[in-house]
Amino acid sequence: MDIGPLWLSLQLAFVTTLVLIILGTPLAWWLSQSRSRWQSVIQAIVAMPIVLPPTVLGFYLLVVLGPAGVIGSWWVKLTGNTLTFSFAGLVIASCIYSLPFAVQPMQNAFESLSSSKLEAAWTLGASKLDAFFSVVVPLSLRGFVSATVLAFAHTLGEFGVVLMVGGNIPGESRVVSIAIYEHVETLNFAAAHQLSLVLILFAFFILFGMFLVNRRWQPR
Amino acid sequence: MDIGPLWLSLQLAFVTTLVLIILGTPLAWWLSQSRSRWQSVIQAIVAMPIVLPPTVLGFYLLVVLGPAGVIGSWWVKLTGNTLTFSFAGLVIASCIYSLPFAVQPMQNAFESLSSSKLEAAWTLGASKLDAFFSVVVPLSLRGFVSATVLAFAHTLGEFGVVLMVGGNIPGESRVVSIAIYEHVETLNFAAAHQLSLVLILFAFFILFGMFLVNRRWQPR
Amino acid sequence: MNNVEMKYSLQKGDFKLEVDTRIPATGITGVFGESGSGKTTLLRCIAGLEALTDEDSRPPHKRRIGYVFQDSELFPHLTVQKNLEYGWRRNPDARRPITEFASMLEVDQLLDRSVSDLSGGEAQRVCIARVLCQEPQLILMDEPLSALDARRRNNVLPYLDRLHSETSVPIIYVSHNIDEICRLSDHLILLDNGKVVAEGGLQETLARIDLPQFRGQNAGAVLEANQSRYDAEFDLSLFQFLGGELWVPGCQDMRTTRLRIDAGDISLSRTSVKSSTILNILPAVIDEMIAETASTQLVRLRLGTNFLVARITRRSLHELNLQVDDNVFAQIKSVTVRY
Amino acid sequence: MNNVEMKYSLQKGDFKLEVDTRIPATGITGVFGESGSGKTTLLRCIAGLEALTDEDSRPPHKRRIGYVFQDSELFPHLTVQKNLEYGWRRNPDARRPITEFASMLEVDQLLDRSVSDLSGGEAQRVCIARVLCQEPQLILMDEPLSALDARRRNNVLPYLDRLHSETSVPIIYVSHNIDEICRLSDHLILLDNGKVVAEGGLQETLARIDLPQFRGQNAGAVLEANQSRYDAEFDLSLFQFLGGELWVPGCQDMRTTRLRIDAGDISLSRTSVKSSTILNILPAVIDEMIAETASTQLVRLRLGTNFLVARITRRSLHELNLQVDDNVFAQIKSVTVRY
Amino acid sequence: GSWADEDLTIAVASNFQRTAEKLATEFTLVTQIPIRITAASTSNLYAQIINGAPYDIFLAADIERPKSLEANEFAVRGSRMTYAIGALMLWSSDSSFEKGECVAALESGSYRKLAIANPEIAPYGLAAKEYLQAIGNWRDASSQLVFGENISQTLLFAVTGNVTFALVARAQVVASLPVDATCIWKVPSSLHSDIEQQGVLLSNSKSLESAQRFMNFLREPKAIAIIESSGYTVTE
Ligand SMILES: Nc1ncnc2c1ncn2[C@@H]1O[C@H](COP(=O)(O)OP(=O)(O)OP(=O)(O)O)[C@@H](O)[C@H]1O
Ligand SMILES: Nc1ncnc2c1ncn2[C@@H]1O[C@H](COP(=O)(O)OP(=O)(O)OP(=O)(O)O)[C@@H](O)[C@H]1O
Ligand SMILES: [Mg+2]
Ligand SMILES: [Mg+2]
Repeated sequence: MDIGPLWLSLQLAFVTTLVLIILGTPLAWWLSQSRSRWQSVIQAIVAMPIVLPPTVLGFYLLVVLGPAGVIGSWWVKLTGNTLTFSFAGLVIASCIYSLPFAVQPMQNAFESLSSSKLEAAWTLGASKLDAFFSVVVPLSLRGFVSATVLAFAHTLGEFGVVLMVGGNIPGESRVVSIAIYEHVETLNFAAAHQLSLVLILFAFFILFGMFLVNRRWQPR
Repeated sequence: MDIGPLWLSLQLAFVTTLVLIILGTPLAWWLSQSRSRWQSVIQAIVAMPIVLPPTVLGFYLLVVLGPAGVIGSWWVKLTGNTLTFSFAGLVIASCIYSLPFAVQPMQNAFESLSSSKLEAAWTLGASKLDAFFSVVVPLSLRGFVSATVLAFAHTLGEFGVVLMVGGNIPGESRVVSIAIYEHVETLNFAAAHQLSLVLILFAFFILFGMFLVNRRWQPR
Repeated sequence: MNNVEMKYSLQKGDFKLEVDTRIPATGITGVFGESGSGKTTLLRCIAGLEALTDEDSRPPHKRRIGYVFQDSELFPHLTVQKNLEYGWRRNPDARRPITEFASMLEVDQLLDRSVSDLSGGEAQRVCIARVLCQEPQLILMDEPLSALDARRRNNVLPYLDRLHSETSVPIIYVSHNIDEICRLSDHLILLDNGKVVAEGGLQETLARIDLPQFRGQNAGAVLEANQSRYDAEFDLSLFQFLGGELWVPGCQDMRTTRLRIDAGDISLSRTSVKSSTILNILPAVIDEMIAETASTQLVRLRLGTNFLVARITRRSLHELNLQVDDNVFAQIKSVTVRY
Repeated sequence: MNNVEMKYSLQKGDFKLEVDTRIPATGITGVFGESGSGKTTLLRCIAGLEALTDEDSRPPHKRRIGYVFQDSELFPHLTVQKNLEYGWRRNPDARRPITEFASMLEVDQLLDRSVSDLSGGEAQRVCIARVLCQEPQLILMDEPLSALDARRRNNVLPYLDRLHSETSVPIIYVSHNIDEICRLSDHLILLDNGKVVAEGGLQETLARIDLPQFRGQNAGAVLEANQSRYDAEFDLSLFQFLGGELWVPGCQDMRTTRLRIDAGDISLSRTSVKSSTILNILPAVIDEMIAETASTQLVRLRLGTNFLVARITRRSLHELNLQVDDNVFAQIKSVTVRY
Repeated sequence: GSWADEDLTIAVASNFQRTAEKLATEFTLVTQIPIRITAASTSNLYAQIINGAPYDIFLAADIERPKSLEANEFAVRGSRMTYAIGALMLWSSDSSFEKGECVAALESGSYRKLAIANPEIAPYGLAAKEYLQAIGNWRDASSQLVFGENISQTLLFAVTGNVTFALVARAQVVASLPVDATCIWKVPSSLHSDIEQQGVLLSNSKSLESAQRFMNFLREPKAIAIIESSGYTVTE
């Protein structure tokens, strides 16, 4: 069995999840705290990427990230490489596609935190940032776990966007979901079953471990 | 512009979301309350459908729901119709695919509820069910909104599973995401843009309205 | 008068609650004990909130037990009004309008408020009102007044008094405030480290100067008394009890009441001299004496069938040469009345 | 002695806080007022937790203000130990080990506990310890003792006393319990409906019998006194103040202390007769009188430069025919000492 | 792209993927030029190519897209060639058919469902539609039709027993299938227009020379033999 696509998928899912947590956290925090009239608008906009079919979203991303596109041309100027058909491009596309799955659980967790806990941290000498990491984050662990799980799993299973932006190039953008897809398309069921099973077992044990750890840690 | 696929998509998304909320709520509640060692296992299993590429999931569903499959043959016996290529089949497939997006936010909301609120309700004469609806549900509104938004948007944008299980039959299973996809495939970009825009605007206003109402209602 | 059996055994970490006693099915039973002694845990057992401790297999909502929680557990998604209605709607037998209870606890101005906009004391009052609206058959109160200021506490206390005299709803009242316990309870349970260390009628139990819990600020006694005269000119009432009579300010319309006399408010003398503003001087017999601190002594006085507890310095004991069974006069400065 | 300016104006729904006053930058300033009078709101303004009310533009964490919240706001994801360390770690100037404060508040047995396993009183003690560990420059306390039983309250109170005498950390102490206020505060602010209605040194302010807040259970006075003698045989101490001297049980090693005398613990007489267990009889002059209820009268007594407040029945007033500027003897039954 | 310039990357329409792999192996054996195959639907590949995909050769499943690429300078002018012609097959695994009877069943409409590829997207779908029109069944069959996104999916519907019939490519049927067929019938090519698959050399290519060698290789007998054995026909 060719382990390459699985490995690539795991890398992609890992990097994407990491980026989403890092970038999604401030966004989710802003959404949870804002009293602005724009809050609901931004919140709805964040949910938009999932409304489009992946292939269609992939198509639009292909245009934007391509060497002639807004972001793509800027990237070419900056790095000399094209963004599409590269790992970096895949990460950007996956991030956009999975953004709402990361932001919503974190936002919910932040919103259900009572503000007095934060105030207690401030008066104990914690700056806003310090209080965020020492109080908000641990008390919102559930939200982070959900965000990680949904973003990670979703990126593993992603397909349309990756195929469009990445181009199914072995070793570069041929992720495991595409590999399974190809096995199914070519009626090579045995290989498809095998790869699916490996993927599912892999994902299962990662998620199971995560839930288990999360449960231990959870304050009751 | 052909409004049929959009209408069908909205119907499918609506029914799927409804079913998911109804079936997902008890599951999420069990997951949030259970101290069983199986809890983390079930939680990981619930997340599995998103790990598989939609088309591949669709393939497995095609097998299971088909007239020769476990569920499909039983359905044929029961109703005389096949489950695949029908609206009912689409709903089942969409539900399985979007299950984790509905369950996770609800589970998080339930978990962050302090049990003393429930106990207060019980001592005030509310049965477990009554307390659930009069206290747990309103205090977990955020989770329900997230679940609804993610499940709804995800079903709207869904594609691979629907294509596989539904067979792209106009008026029956040709949802808007497939229609947009076709326009892109046939290089009919103008039509694709137009339909994407309508879908996005539609989804945007539904979600925006939801977030707005949710914000008003939220106890602080 | 019926009895309610309370038999619970529960392990929680290092802590073990082990209670096996009976309390009267009427009146207010006070549960007194220091922090961590298991008072809350006991109430939770009674309410059915702790699993597997109970022979009563009914779920909490069928027990018709009202519970005023130590932290006010109001529903943040409901207004004050809706919070009050919550239990009221769920009890088909609830007869009285919620406005009655709302005005009793002075929360009628707050009915439209969101629960998150209430001050600490306001929230606690709403909590009490919510349980009263529910008209339960047994009320559990976990330090319900600790968040209230003196004025409001005094406003609520008499209502709690009246509550059980009017409706005969038994109340189990947890507090570490001896004043509240004295004013309210008829029966007393003393908890220490999860065990019942003393239990009985309020008067007998309070007068037990051998219990360390009833020393210091908690030392004192309670009398049941009947009004026999009212002096309109000076707004004074004379109360009679088995063993003597006491002048008490106010109390025009009170028939029977309970008088609390702190150990610190009694001084003893050999003779009955009336030259100060002290209104009450009662003859009594020294029943029992026990050293409280190096400097002070607790003296239990017998007046007919009643007891009083006085704190005197050892020096005074020495100067007056007081002995058990001596006849003395108790000069009583203040009396707390259950209004 | 410096002053701290407090100038805040804040609208919250129907409620308006309007404070413009100065408090001493040392000692304990008590904030007294009934439920809903704005005490918590005032503390929040001082801590910087209410936006736009403050000329001080520093964020809360730079103010080095410790805040003991009305509801214990412990961090549920941390053990008791980690909770205590939270503020301590964040203050590079914190010198004393957390175990010191933990044992002072009797939470050293709980250090490994999860916060959710604490009883109500235990949680509150951990809260106080957490703020002390932080060694802030100003401590705000919002009814920190209301969840504690009498024994632990008495254990904590003297520590709070010592705290400010040793470290000179000013404390703003909110309570609706006059006893706590009397024992702890040097300065007093009386809040009513968001406004400061009285303010000043504790003794003068408490002796203002014209204030309705200081009637009833809250009536009484406070004396600063120096120990002049100790009677080892009976464990009694003699305290002197400008205007007289008082025997008080115990207090062997106390130099200067504050004595609280409830209005209900004083009786007046025309002559100085010593025949009862009352140790203390002091000559005084009637300074002011005011009707408290239909039956009782509050009498302010002058003893040198100090004041006492006595409650007597109108009948006694009548019988003894007391008038302003009359010389009388105050018989004092109990004295509460700040140990 | 991070691989060496002399490597060739060939974008192949999914249906031709397996054949292309065989061709590549043969080509590499002869020339020592390594080849990467990337497969997707023709339209996907087309969109990628006009957005700068690093491909050297495009083997499409239709004529339109190579034409369009050539017209828009994305492909080397004159490099366009038909490398294979597909054939339409009727396939069924329904146990009720004795071989031969199935064609009658299709023509009389006595079946549950018929899967064809989406005629809007896939050339095989268009051919299937033309065949159904030719036998006058297009209208009647509309309620029984199920559309696959491509011919792979179309065959999947039949293989999993969800449809009675599928009209698919011969290349698929020639390969080993996981399910035994009860009915395999080649639709006469006279009943639909030719399913021509064309390839072009892409102007984006960094190794045009090697690419041209591969295009030439496609006309060599060795290559033609591979293509034909895969179920396609080749015309000069
Ligand atoms: N889950 C638990 N694990 C370990 N110990 C527990 C747990 N829950 C409660 N305890 C301990 O049980 C004891 C009794 O707690 P409880 O809340 O009944 O006390 P309480 O009398 O109500 O005190 P307070 O007056 O402070 O409210 C306490 O010592 C507490 O620390
Ligand atoms: N967000 C709000 N909207 C309207 N009114 C409010 C709001 N927050 C507080 N209040 C009101 O402000 C007043 C002061 O509240 P605060 O909490 O300061 O009182 P407090 O003196 O601390 O009372 P307690 O002793 O009961 O804790 C109360 O009457 C309260 O109802
Ligand atoms: Mg308790
Ligand atoms: Mg307050």
